[in-house]
Amino acid sequence: MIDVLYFAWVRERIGLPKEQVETSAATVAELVDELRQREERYALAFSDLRALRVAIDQELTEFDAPLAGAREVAFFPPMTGG
Amino acid sequence: MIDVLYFAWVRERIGLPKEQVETSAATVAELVDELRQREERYALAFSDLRALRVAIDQELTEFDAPLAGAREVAFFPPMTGG
Amino acid sequence: MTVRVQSDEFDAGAELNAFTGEVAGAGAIVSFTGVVRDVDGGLTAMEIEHYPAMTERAIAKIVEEAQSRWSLAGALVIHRYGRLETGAQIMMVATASRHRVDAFQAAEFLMDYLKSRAPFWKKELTKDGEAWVEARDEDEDALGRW
Amino acid sequence: MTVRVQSDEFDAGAELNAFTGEVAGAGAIVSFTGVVRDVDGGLTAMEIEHYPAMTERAIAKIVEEAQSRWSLAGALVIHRYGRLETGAQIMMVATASRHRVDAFQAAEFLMDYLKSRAPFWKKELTKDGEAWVEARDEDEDALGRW
Repeated sequence: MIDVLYFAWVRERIGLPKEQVETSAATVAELVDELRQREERYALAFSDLRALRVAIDQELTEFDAPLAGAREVAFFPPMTGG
Repeated sequence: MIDVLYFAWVRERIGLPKEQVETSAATVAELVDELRQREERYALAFSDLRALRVAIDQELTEFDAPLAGAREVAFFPPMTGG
Repeated sequence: MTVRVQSDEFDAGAELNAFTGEVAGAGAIVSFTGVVRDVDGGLTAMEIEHYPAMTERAIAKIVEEAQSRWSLAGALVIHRYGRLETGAQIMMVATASRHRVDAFQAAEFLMDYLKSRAPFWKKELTKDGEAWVEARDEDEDALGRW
Repeated sequence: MTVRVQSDEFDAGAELNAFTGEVAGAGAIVSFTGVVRDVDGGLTAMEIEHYPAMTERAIAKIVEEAQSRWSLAGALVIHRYGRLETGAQIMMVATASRHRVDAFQAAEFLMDYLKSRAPFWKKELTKDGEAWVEARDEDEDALGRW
């Protein structure tokens, strides 16, 4: 089980900020593929990965990063702080 | 008659902040030459023009600037504001 | 190094004075304050979302990177989240160093990285509705200079 | 534009807040504060001489140049003269703009020009005596980037 978090418009499109996901995905990209299969709202949120960023256990990473040992994966648009 | 002002170590070397000078010098450089003739302290203050800056009527200028119409000439080292 | 992530308002002037008092010996202090501006005449407020578990850590990492690049006597980052009305202060950065160039560069570095690498997302609320602020290519490009 | 040349102390935080209040609409505010630092452990005070008839005018000209180069919502320069103890604030600059890059660049430009083109001269007073601060080549060189 892994905690999956969504922020900003990713959160709005999927309709929830956080959920627990049972997955055997080896990488973030594989997890995204599993989520896309679930429902239209996931497919919509993940339709363009170039518009998304991902963090594993609160560290920015890439979509090909391995999920082994990860407790928390977060998806969000490019950040707009400052 | 022209007001001649000195600042910082130029003022200290010459020993006064301001004086009135009767001159027919055509340029700042000619005025400097006249002052140098006066006394050792002037010769010392004006020994290296590269270490000095000059303003005519409160505007920075060059040593070859004409003095015609000038009311106030100021000599000082490179500025160290900020 | 001080990093604060909060929904409360802050007093930029009081923060600047407190920071200046803490970095005795530094000759140069630079601050940046970001304010909610009414971009097109229709903005009523801004809503800032963040990723609480990650935010302070991500900012601390950015500040550490700045400290490794420049000789700093101190660095301060305050960033708000939640609803902010037009004219409200969003965030501030302050840096202190012996030399002005270091203080300026470190402050600009912090701002560039906070823009694109700290987990905040801004939504603009206008009379006509709401819209997430899109990241600008030039903000991403700005990282290239460091 | 506000330019103040004074021997009195000033409150940088209060000045920053007042400035921020005046430039409503600007999203980015940058400030620089210069402080008398004890360079080698022996400084007791600094004495700043200036050229009263020229100072405000020279600074105003520098600020006007900054305003012509960047889109500024406001600019503030305060510079002190006279005797300043270690730790005292010497001067401050603040700039406001819609964009952070403009505010930063204008503040750095103002600092670079105030260093080398505003008629101030600093003398350091130490236990061993006094010495005029020499202009540094790098301060003159800094003007080359603008």
